[in-house]
Amino acid sequence: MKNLKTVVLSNQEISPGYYRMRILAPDYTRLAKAGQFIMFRVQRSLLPLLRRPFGIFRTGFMPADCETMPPKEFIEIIYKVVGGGTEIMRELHHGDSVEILGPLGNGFEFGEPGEEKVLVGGGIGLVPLYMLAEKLVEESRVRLYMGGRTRDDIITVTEFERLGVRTHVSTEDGSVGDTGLVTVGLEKKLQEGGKMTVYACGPMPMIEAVEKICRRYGVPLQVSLEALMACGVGACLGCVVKGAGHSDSTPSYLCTCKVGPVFDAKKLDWGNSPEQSVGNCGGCQ
Amino acid sequence: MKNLKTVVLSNQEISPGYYRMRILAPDYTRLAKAGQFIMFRVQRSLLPLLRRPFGIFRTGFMPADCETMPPKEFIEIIYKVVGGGTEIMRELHHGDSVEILGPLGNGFEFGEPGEEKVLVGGGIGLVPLYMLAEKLVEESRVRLYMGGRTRDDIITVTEFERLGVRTHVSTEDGSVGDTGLVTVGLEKKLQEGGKMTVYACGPMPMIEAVEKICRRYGVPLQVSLEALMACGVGACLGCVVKGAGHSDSTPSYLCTCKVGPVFDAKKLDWGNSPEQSVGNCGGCQ
Amino acid sequence: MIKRKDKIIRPKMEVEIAGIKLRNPIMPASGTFGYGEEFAPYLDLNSLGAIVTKGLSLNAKAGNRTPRICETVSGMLNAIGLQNVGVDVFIKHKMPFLEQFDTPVIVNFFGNTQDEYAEVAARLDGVPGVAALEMNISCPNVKHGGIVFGTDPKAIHEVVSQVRKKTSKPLIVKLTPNVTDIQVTARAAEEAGADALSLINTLTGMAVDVKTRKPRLANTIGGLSGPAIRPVAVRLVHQVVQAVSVPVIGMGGITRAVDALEFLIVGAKAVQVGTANFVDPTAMSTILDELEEFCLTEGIEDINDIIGSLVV
Amino acid sequence: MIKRKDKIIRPKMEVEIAGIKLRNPIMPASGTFGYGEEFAPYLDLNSLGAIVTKGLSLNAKAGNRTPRICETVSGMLNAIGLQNVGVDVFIKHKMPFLEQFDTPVIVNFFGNTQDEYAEVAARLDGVPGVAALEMNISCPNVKHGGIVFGTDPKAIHEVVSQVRKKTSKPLIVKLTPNVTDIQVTARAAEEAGADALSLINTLTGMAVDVKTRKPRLANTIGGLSGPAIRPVAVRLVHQVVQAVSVPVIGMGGITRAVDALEFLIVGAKAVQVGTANFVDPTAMSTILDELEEFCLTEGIEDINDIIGSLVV
Ligand SMILES: Cc1cc2nc3c(=O)[nH]c(=O)nc-3n(C[C@H](O)[C@H](O)[C@H](O)COP(=O)(O)OP(=O)(O)OC[C@H]3O[C@@H](n4cnc5c(N)ncnc54)[C@H](O)[C@@H]3O)c2cc1C
Ligand SMILES: Cc1cc2nc3c(=O)[nH]c(=O)nc-3n(C[C@H](O)[C@H](O)[C@H](O)COP(=O)(O)OP(=O)(O)OC[C@H]3O[C@@H](n4cnc5c(N)ncnc54)[C@H](O)[C@@H]3O)c2cc1C
Ligand SMILES: Cc1cc2nc3c(=O)[nH]c(=O)nc-3n(C[C@H](O)[C@H](O)[C@H](O)COP(=O)(O)O)c2cc1C
Ligand SMILES: Cc1cc2nc3c(=O)[nH]c(=O)nc-3n(C[C@H](O)[C@H](O)[C@H](O)COP(=O)(O)O)c2cc1C
Ligand code: FES
Ligand code: FES
Repeated sequence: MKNLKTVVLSNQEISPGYYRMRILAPDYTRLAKAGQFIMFRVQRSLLPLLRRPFGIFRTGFMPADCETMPPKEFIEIIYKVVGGGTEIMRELHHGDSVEILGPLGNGFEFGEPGEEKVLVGGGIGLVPLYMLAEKLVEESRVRLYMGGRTRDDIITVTEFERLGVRTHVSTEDGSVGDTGLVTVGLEKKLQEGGKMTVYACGPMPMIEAVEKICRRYGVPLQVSLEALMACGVGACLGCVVKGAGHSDSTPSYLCTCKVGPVFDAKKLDWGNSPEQSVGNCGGCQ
Repeated sequence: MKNLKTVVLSNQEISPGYYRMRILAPDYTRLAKAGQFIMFRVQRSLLPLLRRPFGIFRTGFMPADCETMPPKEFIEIIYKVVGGGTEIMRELHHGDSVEILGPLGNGFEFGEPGEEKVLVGGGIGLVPLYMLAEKLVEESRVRLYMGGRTRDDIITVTEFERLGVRTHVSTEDGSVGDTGLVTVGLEKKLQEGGKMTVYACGPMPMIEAVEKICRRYGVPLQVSLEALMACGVGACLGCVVKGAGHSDSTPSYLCTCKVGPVFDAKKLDWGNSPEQSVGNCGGCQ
Repeated sequence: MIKRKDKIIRPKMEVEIAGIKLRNPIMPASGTFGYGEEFAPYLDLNSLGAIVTKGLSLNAKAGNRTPRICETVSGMLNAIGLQNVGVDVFIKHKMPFLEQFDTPVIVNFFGNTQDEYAEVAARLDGVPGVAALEMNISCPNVKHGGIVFGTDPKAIHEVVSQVRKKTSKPLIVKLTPNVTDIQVTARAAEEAGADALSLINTLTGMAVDVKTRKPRLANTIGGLSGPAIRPVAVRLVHQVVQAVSVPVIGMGGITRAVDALEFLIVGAKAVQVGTANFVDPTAMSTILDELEEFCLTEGIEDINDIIGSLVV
Repeated sequence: MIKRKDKIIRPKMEVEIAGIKLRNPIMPASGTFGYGEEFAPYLDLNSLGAIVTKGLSLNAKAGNRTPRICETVSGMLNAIGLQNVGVDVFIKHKMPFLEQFDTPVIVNFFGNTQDEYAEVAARLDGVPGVAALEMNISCPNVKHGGIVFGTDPKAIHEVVSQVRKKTSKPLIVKLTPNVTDIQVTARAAEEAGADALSLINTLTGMAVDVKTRKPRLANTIGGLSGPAIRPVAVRLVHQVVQAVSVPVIGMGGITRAVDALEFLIVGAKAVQVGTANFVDPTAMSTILDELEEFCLTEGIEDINDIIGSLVV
């Protein structure tokens, strides 16, 4: 956890409205765990004022510009342009200065080795699942159910395939893969039975649907949530979600930035519809 | 007078801290008069909020990118980096979008043809004098007294010489030209006598000294002033200076943006030290 | 819903305030639009909901010493000191220009004393082409025994009542935000006979030049305006709408249609655009375009359907 | 003047407030620095003038529903609802961490009733390591018969007097900016026994999502903080300094040393940094470096020479 003044290495549109940014990030290959995020300072301006949170898509090394130097460590984030901050981010170029705070939050638990692992991603919600998949394929069979509104929202799926992940794509408009919601395939899979763990990230309605299905089939579920964040370090208390057993008389609020963003579904309150406006993860825009 | 959404053609450092920006500006060769200015919108952001005023250095035509097209009309501004707005401006590149409002204000009167014309510029205050010189050389002998703190503040003097203007340079540190203030040379010139008009733009202390000298020798003087401006069109009343005969009981305030920025020195109140903080024109920083 | 496939139906933009029909809810804020003529080269004055002129006093006023303005983070401070040509010069030399247009003219005014307020209102009463008066009781530069007129409900009631007697024109009272409870001052103005309320005037603020250690304004203290203050303005308009039954005109930091919509949604019947006119003299025309575009995309046929539509 | 050619003499940064010696005038604002531990990875807590902790109540408090925050133009709105662990848990589980450091700990607290205020103060009174109490009478979320505690001079006098009886620690009273005349509320707190005053707490504000037409905060209304509000804060600190003789701690929108200097120049003895900690958890260390740099360049040997040095 540190504030890193660093530079952009590359920043490219990978699908309409989706960008992948590579950022020079010493120590991140060692420090960053699957499911963690960074707080990204768009520019040294007071507008936008607050940093923006982004999941770490992956970390890696690239050759240095000169052979005698050690390779450069980087992280990649993938972001969707949804508002003022991301509009500015899309204009960043190789060499531009940025600041990142991280890696932040708690990542995924990897479950029991050997059992099947089922990932469910909705649109940009796919981002934190890649590093998870990298880790899980070492000891388990991994399957990915990936959904989006249109083909534009289906990103980086081939990269999961290259890891050896079995992928199932569906879109609401049928422009690629099955037509319909991502949960259809998931439910079929769970009907088949067997020991497994499910991991989900995406728009809140998708996550709620996934939670219902997993609960029905008694399958453990980890979810990665979004929340409006000011600080990312547990200080502002802006990013809370309701914990299990929350009620008006015995309220329980958990910081998404500290306790999360990954939660064991059992630790959360699914009774009421989620209060927190959860940004624009995935196709929910 | 219009608000023009346009692009930067070039933006180069011409001396440490001084930049020359060329901006695509249809109609400006026809519309812009010597001494007028533009309000420059740094970027489509709310920070900085207000536009920044800059004198028009010159207007011109350049060849279009393709031969069958008419030549492109442009203006040039020269600015000194002094704060937040100009810091952002220095980063602008060819093709970047900007907005300019103008041409604004009243320009110089050209005086009687034939009589000698004496220009006095301090640092960045030289800017509005170039278009004036272009005009004056048509009918008069023109002399320029140009001063600055160091050699870095002496800009575009060779361009005046190319017009046929006789130039006298002085710097406070003697790094180029005479050592001392620009007013020394001016006073000598005025001692020689003869019919002439003086035009001055620069830091307020320089303008006040010039005014004193001209008054002493009875020589007509036009000054171009700076003032903090919000609107540039006479609406905010933020940019006023004291008019001749101003007193607490019969106050007279003139808008620098509308009545000025060029004033006949006789129309201004030189009694008290000038109230308006006049920005950072020239070496006064 | 508007059928976008069929011919596009332009949303209705007309609103009514205190009996005045406005072709749309967008108008300039007093003191940021001069006497109208300054903006004529940039804007079709016939496209606006109304024109609101710089605050007038009985006699011409020279205003404060300089510096009078200073930029702040996403805002600006001003202490112009209400420089103006005086009510008579306005009527004689500025009104003829404004009468050329088919747009209601709202004349902003103030006084240093109750009698002065009443006298200015009286002089404007008979003037044809003046659609309404906007009474500035909130300028932080106008002191009355050391206290701003518009912060004391009793003073408000007295001065508004007195003005009310002098004019048959619709009377808009413009409130200051620098009070503990705006619902109290709003009700005082309403009870004294205001036909409408407008808010907010500027927040009192100050900035210091840390090198010279002098205040950035000659007047030390000034009024803060611009985007920075919008959340405060929206909150105050929301509170006033709930406290009174006369129509409310909202303002404070509007630069785009989405900003204007915040005020309309909390219940303002119209909005004024201030500092944004300095940033871009064509700002209001962009706002109007965006507002129509918003209505089309959201399927809103009449802007009145947005007003007060806050979901809580 | 400091001879820069000779060895560089580091400017003196120590200030004193109500008998507490601070190594420099920079400290966090309550509610933006957690209980200190959240920032330990980013900042040397021993470099700060003081540590100010999140507001405590008698019992743990869950806070408001979400969304609780929302960004505005160069600022943010919050309606956290004073979520905190409660005074006893704080003393048992949070103080031990803070006592490791050689930095005065200022504990911010509040109550829903006068008795609760007094009780929290009483429980903190005996706690070693607590250098001072900061009493939040200004949170817009704490209502008392519908009105904010800190807007009524009588209520201020009563509650501060009651707390004063319960503690021998230095008592700082934190004022709300949402009042007509801050000099009145400041004097009420001083007369009731405050050893120092701090200000400003957040300005009340609101924002609306124009698509859903819902307020952006679940609580509808919240507190505006950040650079946008600085001119209002500087003005209020200026006014309070002139009205009282106890020391004043200034805050509101500080992100850089030049911002802090505005407050010191108008007379604040120290400043708090709030929202800027969210933007950059290392903000205060940058501010400290810049402040020293400023003193060196301007030839200031002792920061106390800057305090109250406004030239008017
Ligand atoms: C832990 C976490 C991980 C995330 N990972 C990714 C990711 O990998 N890729 C990606 O594209 N997006 C991700 N997001 C969402 C991303 O932070 C927002 O899309 C981004 O902040 C929007 O910024 P903006 O300025 O463009 O939009 P704004 O103009 O600020 O707002 C547009 C929309 O974005 C939402 N939003 C704004 N600020 C935040 C915030 N601080 N947190 C959450 N939502 C916000 C608002 O609700 C609004 O609806 C993540 C969010 C969280 C909390
Ligand atoms: C009619 C006119 C013509 C000008 N022509 C030129 C020119 O040709 N070249 C040039 O370099 N400068 C010129 N100036 C000054 C130029 O406008 C300021 O240097 C510029 O606005 C500073 O912007 P900033 O954001 O970099 O500085 P800021 O950070 O805003 O302020 C730095 C300093 O600049 C001054 N300043 C800020 N805004 C203004 C403003 N709107 N008007 C005047 N001073 C201001 C402030 O007093 C401050 O001391 C002119 C000013 C006027 C009024
Ligand atoms: C330079 C300036 C001058 C102003 N003059 C007046 C005035 O004469 N009368 C008045 O009622 N309000 C005056 N105002 C206040 C505005 O009308 C408006 O209430 C305020 O600026 C908030 O709106 P904004 O944020 O859109 O600017 C003035 C504001 C500015 C910035
Ligand atoms: C998220 C948040 C929580 C806050 N919580 C408290 C609090 O518990 N007690 C308190 O007295 N002030 C609280 N404040 C107010 C700040 O301490 C400070 O007065 C205000 O934010 C202005 O300073 P700034 O502009 O530097 O943020 C809080 C502010 C924010 C933004
Ligand atoms: S984002 Fe501030 S506590 Fe989580
Ligand atoms: S700059 Fe607004 S009146 Fe001159």
